[in-house]
Amino acid sequence: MSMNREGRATRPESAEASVDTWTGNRALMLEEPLIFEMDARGGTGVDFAGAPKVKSRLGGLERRRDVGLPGLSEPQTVRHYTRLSRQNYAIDLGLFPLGSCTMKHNPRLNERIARLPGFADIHPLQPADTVQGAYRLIHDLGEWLIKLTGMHSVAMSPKAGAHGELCGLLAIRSALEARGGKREVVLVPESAHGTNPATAAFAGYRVENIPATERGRVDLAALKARLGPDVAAVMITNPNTCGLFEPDMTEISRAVHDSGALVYCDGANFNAIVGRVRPGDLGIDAMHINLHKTFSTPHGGGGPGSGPVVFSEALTPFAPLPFVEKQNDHYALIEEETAEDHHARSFGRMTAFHGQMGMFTRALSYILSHGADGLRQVAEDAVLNANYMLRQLEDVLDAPYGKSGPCMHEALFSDKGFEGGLSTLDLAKGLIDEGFHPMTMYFPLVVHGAMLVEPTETESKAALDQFIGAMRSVAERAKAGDPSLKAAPVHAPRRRLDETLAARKPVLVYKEPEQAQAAE
Amino acid sequence: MSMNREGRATRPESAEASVDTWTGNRALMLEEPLIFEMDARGGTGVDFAGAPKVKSRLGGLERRRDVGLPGLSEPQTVRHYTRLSRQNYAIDLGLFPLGSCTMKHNPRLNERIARLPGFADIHPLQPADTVQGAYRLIHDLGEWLIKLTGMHSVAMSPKAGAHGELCGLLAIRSALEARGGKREVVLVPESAHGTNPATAAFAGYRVENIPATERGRVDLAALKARLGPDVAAVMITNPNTCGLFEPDMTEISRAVHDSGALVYCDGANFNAIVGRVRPGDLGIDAMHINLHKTFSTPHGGGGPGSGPVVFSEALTPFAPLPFVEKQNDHYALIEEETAEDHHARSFGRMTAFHGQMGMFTRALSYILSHGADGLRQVAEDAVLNANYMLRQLEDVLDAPYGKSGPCMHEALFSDKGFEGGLSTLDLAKGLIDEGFHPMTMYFPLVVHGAMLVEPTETESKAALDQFIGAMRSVAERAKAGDPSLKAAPVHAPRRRLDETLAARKPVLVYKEPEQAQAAE
Amino acid sequence: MRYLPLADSDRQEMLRAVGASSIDDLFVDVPQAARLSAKIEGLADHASELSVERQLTALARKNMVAGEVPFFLGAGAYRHHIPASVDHLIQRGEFLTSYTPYQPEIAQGTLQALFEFQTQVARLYGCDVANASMYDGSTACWEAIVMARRITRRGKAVLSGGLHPHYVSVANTMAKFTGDVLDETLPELSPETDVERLLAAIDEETSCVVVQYPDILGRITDLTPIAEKAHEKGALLIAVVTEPVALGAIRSPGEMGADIVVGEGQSIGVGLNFGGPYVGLFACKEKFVRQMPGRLCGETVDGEGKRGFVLTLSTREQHIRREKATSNICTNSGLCALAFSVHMTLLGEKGLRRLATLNHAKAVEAAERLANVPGVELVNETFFNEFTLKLSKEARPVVRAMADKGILGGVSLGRLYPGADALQNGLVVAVTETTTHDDVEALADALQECLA
Amino acid sequence: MRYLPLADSDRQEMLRAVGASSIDDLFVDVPQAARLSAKIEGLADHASELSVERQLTALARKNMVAGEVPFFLGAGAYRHHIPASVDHLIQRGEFLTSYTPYQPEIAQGTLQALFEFQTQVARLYGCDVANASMYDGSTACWEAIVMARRITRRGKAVLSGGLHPHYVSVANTMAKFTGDVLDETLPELSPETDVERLLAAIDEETSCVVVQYPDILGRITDLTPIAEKAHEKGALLIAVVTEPVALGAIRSPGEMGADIVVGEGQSIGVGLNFGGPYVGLFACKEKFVRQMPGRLCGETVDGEGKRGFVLTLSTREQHIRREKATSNICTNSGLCALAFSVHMTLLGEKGLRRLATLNHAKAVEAAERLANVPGVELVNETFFNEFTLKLSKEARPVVRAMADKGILGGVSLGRLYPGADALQNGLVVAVTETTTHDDVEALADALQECLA
Ligand SMILES: Cc1ncc(COP(=O)(O)O)c(C=O)c1O
Ligand SMILES: Cc1ncc(COP(=O)(O)O)c(C=O)c1O
Repeated sequence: MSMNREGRATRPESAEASVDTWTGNRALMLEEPLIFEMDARGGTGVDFAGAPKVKSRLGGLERRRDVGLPGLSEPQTVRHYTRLSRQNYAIDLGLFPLGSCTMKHNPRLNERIARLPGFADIHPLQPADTVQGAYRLIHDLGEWLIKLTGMHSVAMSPKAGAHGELCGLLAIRSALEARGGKREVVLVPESAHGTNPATAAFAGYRVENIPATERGRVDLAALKARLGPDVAAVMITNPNTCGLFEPDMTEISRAVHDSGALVYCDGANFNAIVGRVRPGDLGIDAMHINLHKTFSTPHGGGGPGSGPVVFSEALTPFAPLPFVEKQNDHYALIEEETAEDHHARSFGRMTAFHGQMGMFTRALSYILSHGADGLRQVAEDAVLNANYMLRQLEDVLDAPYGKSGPCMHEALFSDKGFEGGLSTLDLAKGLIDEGFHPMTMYFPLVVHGAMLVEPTETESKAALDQFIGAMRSVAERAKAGDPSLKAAPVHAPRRRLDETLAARKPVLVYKEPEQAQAAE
Repeated sequence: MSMNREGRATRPESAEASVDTWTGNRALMLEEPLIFEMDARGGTGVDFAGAPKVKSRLGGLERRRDVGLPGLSEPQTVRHYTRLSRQNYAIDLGLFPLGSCTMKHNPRLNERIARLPGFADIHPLQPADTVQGAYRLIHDLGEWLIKLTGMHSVAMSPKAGAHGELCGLLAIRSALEARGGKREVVLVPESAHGTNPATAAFAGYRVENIPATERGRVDLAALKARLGPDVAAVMITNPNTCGLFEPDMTEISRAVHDSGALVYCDGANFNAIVGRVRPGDLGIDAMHINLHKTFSTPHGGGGPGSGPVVFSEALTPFAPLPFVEKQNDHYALIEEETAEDHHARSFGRMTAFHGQMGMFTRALSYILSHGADGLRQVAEDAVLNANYMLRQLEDVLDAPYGKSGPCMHEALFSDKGFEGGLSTLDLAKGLIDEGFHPMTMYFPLVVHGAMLVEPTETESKAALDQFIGAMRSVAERAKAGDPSLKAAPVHAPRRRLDETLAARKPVLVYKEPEQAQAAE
Repeated sequence: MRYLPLADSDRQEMLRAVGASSIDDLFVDVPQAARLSAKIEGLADHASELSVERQLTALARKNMVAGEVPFFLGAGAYRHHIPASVDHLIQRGEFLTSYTPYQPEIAQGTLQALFEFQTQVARLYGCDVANASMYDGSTACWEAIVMARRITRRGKAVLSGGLHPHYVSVANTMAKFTGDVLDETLPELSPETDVERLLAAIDEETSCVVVQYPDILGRITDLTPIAEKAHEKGALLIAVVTEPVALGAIRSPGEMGADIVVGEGQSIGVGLNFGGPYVGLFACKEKFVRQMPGRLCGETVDGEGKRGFVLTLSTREQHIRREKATSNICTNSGLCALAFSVHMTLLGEKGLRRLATLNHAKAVEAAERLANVPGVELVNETFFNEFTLKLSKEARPVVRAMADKGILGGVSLGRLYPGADALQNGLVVAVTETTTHDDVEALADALQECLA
Repeated sequence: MRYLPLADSDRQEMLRAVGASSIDDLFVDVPQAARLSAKIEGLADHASELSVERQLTALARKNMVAGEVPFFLGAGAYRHHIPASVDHLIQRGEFLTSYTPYQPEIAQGTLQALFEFQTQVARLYGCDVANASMYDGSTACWEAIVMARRITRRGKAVLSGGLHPHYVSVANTMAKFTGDVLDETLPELSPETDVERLLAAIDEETSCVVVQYPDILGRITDLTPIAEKAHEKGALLIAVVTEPVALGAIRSPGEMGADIVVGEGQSIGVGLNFGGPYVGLFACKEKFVRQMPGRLCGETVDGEGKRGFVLTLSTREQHIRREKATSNICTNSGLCALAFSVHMTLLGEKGLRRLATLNHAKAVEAAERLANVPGVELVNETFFNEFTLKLSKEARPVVRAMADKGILGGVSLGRLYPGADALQNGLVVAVTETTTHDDVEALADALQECLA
C-alpha cells in the first residue's frame, strides 16, 4: 500500500493481488472509493445565497454534533457517480432476461414527459382547480388499465406490486368481513412469488400452498378439494411464474367463487397477454399491475415502481382512498372528506398522497405510444421471443415443461445434467463474462436450479441469437463440468462476492477507521 | 467464426485471438458492431402520422435509389450508442490533462440552461421583438468578455478558436488595407498551435517563425529585428503553449505597433489568467476566446466550440457582421441592411446566422455562477494545480523550463532520459492502463517528445495525487526501459491502433462486403 | 413501432423455428372465450412521439406549476432546489435501467451507492443502521409500527397528534386488519404539542410511541423525555421526519433516544412529482437490524479479497422467508434513494447546514411578515421551515381564492382534517430556499385581501 | 464554489509543496502593471444555481418559443421533431465531456460513431466519402469553394442566385482576402432557377459552380446538366443542401454528378438553437479525399488484429501541416454530428422516407391553402417542404405584424436581401411534420388580415 503525504492510502490495498497497474484501475474500469473515504470534509457542491440574520425559533434544539456527511464539489460528484454507474449492467447495455421482472426497454420519451414541469413540479395538496391536468391523467390511465384488463374499477395509489397485492387482499378481506363470517386462509401456489405469501400474512391471513401439476399448472383438483368455508382467497399468478398460462383459470375462478372465496391474480406477468387477453374475462376479483414491468417505467436499480390494482364489481366498493373521479368536465379527488357519500365502505388509505404520479405519466405515454395495435404486438413479440429462446435452448438445457407446449413470455430451464458440482449459479456467472445479465435463478422454487429467462419484446432477433449462442456455450461447459466456470466471472468489476461473510458480520454503514476499530 | 442460421457472423472474427468468451465480450466491456452490420434494413425507431395524399411537387426528381441507411428501433439505438459511449474516456470519468485543451468540468446547470425552450427552440431569423431575451443574452455575454479581457468590442459569431483567429486576422488585414500599403507577412512563434499558421495562410499571409529563448519565451530581440514594413501582424499565444507567461508582452506589443503592425493574441490559454490579468492591458489588438475551454462548454468529442474575438479600439470598426447592439432598452441585430450607417467598414459575415447560441447560454451561466471572485479563483487554482504537478514530477521527468520559474496552467515535460527506445507515446499508453487520459503529446514542437499537462482547476488534490503517482510509476518504467510499456495499453477496449495502415489504405466509409470486394 | 425491434420477416422466421404456424399457436392455452379479437375499445393505434408529446403536454399545461407562482405548500412534501447534476446522474442508463442488484458482480454501482445512502441516512437520523429505502414516509411509518410490535410483542401504538394525518390514516387502515390498537388524537392549534398526553399514555402494553419531528404544524419538541418514558415502560420511540432538511439545523431523533427513525426523503434530490415517487427512509438501532423491513446492502469481499457490496440479511425478506418475512416489500424506491444520496453528497455537512440555516431564516422572516397581516395569527412558538397560521376565517376557501389569483398559499388544515371543526382556520405555510421576498409579499397581500 | 474542489487547506499545502508563499508568487511573470487587483467591474460574486437559473430563465422567457406558436420559419434552419432518445444519448458524459479522439484506444466510442456518421452522410449525399463535420453549412460551403480552387487551380466560382444569401456573404467575405472571383446574382421571384445563367457562366476559368438544392426559395432543379457542363469545362459542381430531410424524397446531388456536396445538417438531430451550434456536412468523390478539409475517421486494426478506428489522413490538417494545411479548422461540430447520426440511425431508410413524404405532403397542402388567400401568390412550381409566397405587400412588415399576433409566419426576403427591391414582397414559408392543420389555418387567417 502506498501512502500520500497525509498518510492516507491513495491506492486500494486489496487491488494489488490481481492487477498490474499502480492505481488498481484497468483503463476504463476505474476503482472508486466511498465518499466517506474521500478527503471531503468541508467540501460542498452547492452554493447558497447568504441567510438573513434572524432570531432562532428552533426551541433550543439546535444541532450540536456534526452529522458526519462528506461533501463533494460538483466535478467530484459527477465523477463519483459516473464511475459507479459504469460498474452496473443495465437494459441499456444489453439483454437483461430476468424472468418475472420484465426488463424491457424504457422509452426516453417517457422520461421527458415525466419531467414536464406541469407534472413534476406540482404539489399533491394543491387545490383541485390548479391540478386538473394531473387528475385527468390519473383518471385516463386508470381507464385504460380497466379496459385493458376488462375489470370494473382501479385503485391507483399502491406504490409497487407488493403494495398492490396488499391492496387487493385488504379489499377482499373487507368484502368478506362485510358479508360476515371469518375466513382465515389464503391459498397460494408453491410456485408463487415470495410477495404473495408475505402479503397474505401481512394482511392477517394464514398461508397454505396449492400444489402444481406436472405440467407446471395449478392442480385444479387439489385446489377444489381444499376450498371451504375457512378459505378467504386464492392468489394465482397468470401467466404463472413458470411462464405458463393457467388454462383452467376460468374454472378456478368459478370454483373459488362457489366456495365463497375470492380470486386475487398476481398481474406481474401481464406483459404476456396485454391486448390479447383480459384477465377480467377469466373471472378474477382483483389484480395488481406492475407499471414498472408491463408499462415500461424504469426499474431504477430497485424502484420506484407502481402497482395499481383493478377490481371486479364485487370489490369496487371496498377499494382504497383517495381516487380521482370524473364529474362532468371536472376531475375531483375523492379523499376522506368526500368519501362519506361516495365510497363509505372503502378500506381506507394505503399511502400519503395519491400514488406514483411519476410512473403514471410514463405509463400513459407508453400506452398512447403503443396504442391498441402496439400493445397487442407487445404481448405477441414477448411470447414469440420466449418461445424462440425455449426451442433454441431446450436441446442443451433441461426444459422441465418444454414438452407440454408453448410457453408464454418466459422460458424455464433447470440445471439438470450439469456436472462437476456446477449449478445454475455457475452458469449465471459464466453468462456475466459473456456480457449478459443472467436470467432469474432458483425461482420458481418448484423447479430444481430454476433458470427463468424472460427476453421481453424489446429484444431484436440478433440480440436473442447472441444470447442463445452464449447460453449454449456456457451450458456446454456446465454439462462438461468445466471447473473454470466455478471461477466466473473473471472480467466483471468484481469476482464472486462472499455473501455468507456479509450476512455473518453485517457491515451496513461505513464507519471511520477509528470507529470501526472501536466497534470490534 | 460462428454463423447463425442466416450465415451472418454473430461473433466478431478477430475477437477470438485474445479473449476467452464466446461473444468476445468481457463482462461490461461489450463489443459492438457497426449499424451497417446490424440486420437493420427496414427497421426504424421513429413513428410518423400518415401523410395526406397530394400531387407531388418534386419536379420529377423523386429519389429512385435507396439511400442505404440502416434503421434501428429505439431500444437498439439506445443500446448501440450507450455501448459505444462506454469505450470512451471523458472528464466525467477522470482527470483529462490534455495540455492546451483546458478539459475542465462541464457544469450540468449549463446543460439545463442551454435546453430551455426560450433558448433552444427559437429560430435565428425570428423578428427582433420575439427574441429580445436572446439578443440580450448575446449582448451581456459579450460585455463580460470585453470586461474580462479589458478590450473594446467583441465579435460573437466565430464558431471556434480557429474561426476566431481568422476573424482577428481579417480585421487586422482590413485595418491595414484601410490604412493603405501592403503587408504580407505574419510572424508566428515556433511553439504556436497549428491553427495559427494555418489561419494566417488562409487569410492570405505568408507565415514566418519567431524563435524562442531558452526560457521558452518569444525572443524579443529576434522579433524586433524582424519587424518591418512587410510584417502585418504578430500572433502570440499568452500564456504560451509551453504554459508560460510572456513577460515581455507589453514591450512586444509596443514594438509591433511602432513598426505599424498589429498584435493578434491566441487566447486559448486564457484560463490561466481570467480575472487576474486583462490581455487588453498588455496592448494586444485582437484575441479569440475559446468558450469551450475557459468557459466550460463541453468539448463533445470534438466540438462544437465557440470563438468570440475581442478587439482593441483600433480594430473595432472592422469587426464582422452581424452583431447585437443595445439601443436604449431594445436590442437590435446589426445585419447587412443596417450596417451601412453603423459599421460601414466591417469586413463582412463569417457564418450564417449569429454564432453559437448554445455555447453562449452555457458560457454566461458559467460566468454568472463563478462571479468575480470565482473566476479569479479559477485562474489561481488552475495555475496552482499545474505548478503542483510540475514540482511533484520534475524529479522523475525532465521539465525543460522547470528551472526558469513557475509555470502557468500547464506543466511541460520531455521524454529525455527514457530508455529502451521508449518515448512519450509509450508513457501515454501506459497512463491509459492506469485509468488516465494522457497529456498532450509532441506539442509544442519546440520540445522533444513534449508532454504538456494541464490539470485545470476542477481537479481535487486527491485526483492530482493519484495522477502524480501513476505518472511517476509509468515514468520510472520508461526510464528503466521496461519493454512491457511498448505493449500498453492492455486493458483498454483496443490495443494500439495501426495509424499507418489507416492512412495508407484509407477506409473512410463502410462498404457492404460485396461493395468492398468490388472496390479491391 | 419504434420500441419493437422484430421485423415481420423475423417474426415469420422465428415462428417457423418454434414450429408454430401463427402466433395464435403460442396462445393455445388461453381458452377460446378469453381470447380478445377486437382491439381495446377507444384506444387509438400506435402514435408518434410528437403526437404523444402534444397530448400529454396539453394535460401538463392544465396544471399550475409550483415554480411559476408564489408557492408555500408543504405538509409532507417540500419544494427545494435540486442541483442539475442530480438528474443528469440518475438518468445514466446504468442506474436508470438496471434492476435490484441481484447479481452483485455487475451491480457494484448501485450497491456502493446504496451503502453510501444507508450511511448518510443513518448519520442524518442519528441511528446505527438504515435500510436501502421504503416506498415513502407514510408506509415506512407503518412498517416501523409493525416492527415495534414484532420486537416488543405488544399491540398498542401511541400516536402523537402531530403526526401527519395521512400517516395516521395509513396506520389506521392497516391496524384494522392486524388488530393493532392505535391511541391517537387530533392536533390542537396551539404552540404546545401533545407531549404530556403521550407521556401519560405510554404503559406496559405500549409497543411504541410515534412522534413527528417537526410535527404537522411545524412545531419542534424535545423527544428526550418521550424516549425516556418509553424505554422505562419497555416501549420503543419511533420518530417520524417528513422534512429531512430540518436535521441540518436541529438535533437528530437518534441523539434524543429514538429507537427507530423513519421519514420521507423527498426534500433531498426528489421533486414534488404530485406526491410520488418519493423515498421512505428507515433507520434504527443496530440491535434491531434483523427485525428491519426492506433491503439492506452490506460490505463484503470478492474472490480476490477486494472490497465489494451485496444485498444481505435477506433471510428477513419475502423472497426467502415468504409468509414469515418482516415485510412484503420487494421493489422499493431505489432511484429516488440514489437521487437523495447524490444530492446529499453534493450538499455535504457544509451544504446541508447552510441549506437548513437559509430555510429557517427565510421562514422566520416570512412568519413575522405574515403575522402582521390583520386577521392572521402565528400559532407556532417553534418551527423550522414550516409554521401554522390561524386565520380569522376558514382557511380552505381562502386557499382556493388565493389559487384563483395565482398564489399557492399553503395547505389548509381543512384539507388535511376534514370535519375537525377546531382546525378549520389553520393554514400550514412552508418556506424554503426557493421562496423569494416577493413571494412572501404576494402571499401577505393575498391573505390581507381574502381576510378583509 | 461548487465547481472548485480545492479546499483552502489544500491550497496552503500545495503552495508549500511548490515553494511559494502565496499565489502571487506563481504570477511573477506578469508585469506588475498588468496584474488586476480589483474585481471585474459590475460582476457580482459567485451565485447559487437557483439564482443563475432564475436570471437566465427570465431572459429565456422574453423569447417567443417556436414550439408554442404557429411556426413557419426555415431558410437554412428547420424545426423538426427530435426523438427524446437523441438528447439522452448525447448527454452521456462519455460523449459530452470527451475531447477530439486523439487517443484512439480510449475513444472508440466517438470514433466508431464518426465512422458511421461519415458513411451516413456520404450515402445521403450520394458521395464516396464524407468528413467528420464542419462548423455549419455556410463555412462548409466556403471550404468547398477553396477546395475546388486547390483542385482545379482556378479562381472563379460561379454561385447560383438560389444559394442562401448568408452563404454567399460568407464566400464574399473570404473572397475579399483570397482574391477569388465570385460570379453571383440575386434570385428572382419566379418558378425558374438560374440554371441557364449558370450554364452560360461556366468557362475555362471556372473552378466551380455552386448550386443550392432545394434552393433558398425552395425550388428544386435537376443538377445533371450543370454537372455535365462543369465537367466539360474542367470545373467542379458543388451542391449545397440546407435541408437534408429533402434527400429522403429527391435524388441526391452525388447521383446527379456533383463533385462536392456540402450542407447544413441541423434538421437531423440538432435543434434550432437560434442559429448554432449546427453541423456542417462535407462529402465528395473519393479522388478528392486528400484535398478535403477537416477531420476524417478511418478504419484500421489494433495490435491484436481487432478492428478499430482512428483519425486519419491528418497530414492534411493544421496540427501537422500548419500553414500548408487544407483548412485551419480544428474543433469541429462533433457532438452535433453525433446527434445527427443518432437521429439518422433511428430514422433509417424507412423513417427518412416517411419523414420526407410527410413533410412534402404537408407543405403541398399548406401551399395550396395559402395560395388561396387573397393577395398571396405561390411562386414555386417545385418545392420540397419550403416554398415562397409573393404577397401583395412588402413581406417584412407583414411578418412583424403577424409576430405581434403570436404567429411566426416565415422568413421575409426583405430580411434576407435588404435593399433588393424586386424581392421585398417574398415570404419563404417552411412546413414540417411539426406543423399542424391549425397552424396553417392560423397563418392563412393572419395573412388575410394583414394583406386586407
Ligand atoms: C410474480 C411477481 N409478483 C409480485 C412481484 C412484486 O412486485 P414489486 O416488486 O413491484 O413489489 C414481482 C416482482 O418483483 C413478481 O415477479
Ligand atoms: C493554443 C491553441 N490555439 C488555437 C486552438 C484552436 O481552437 P479551436 O480548436 O477552437 O479551433 C487551440 C485548440 O485546439 C489551441 O490549443
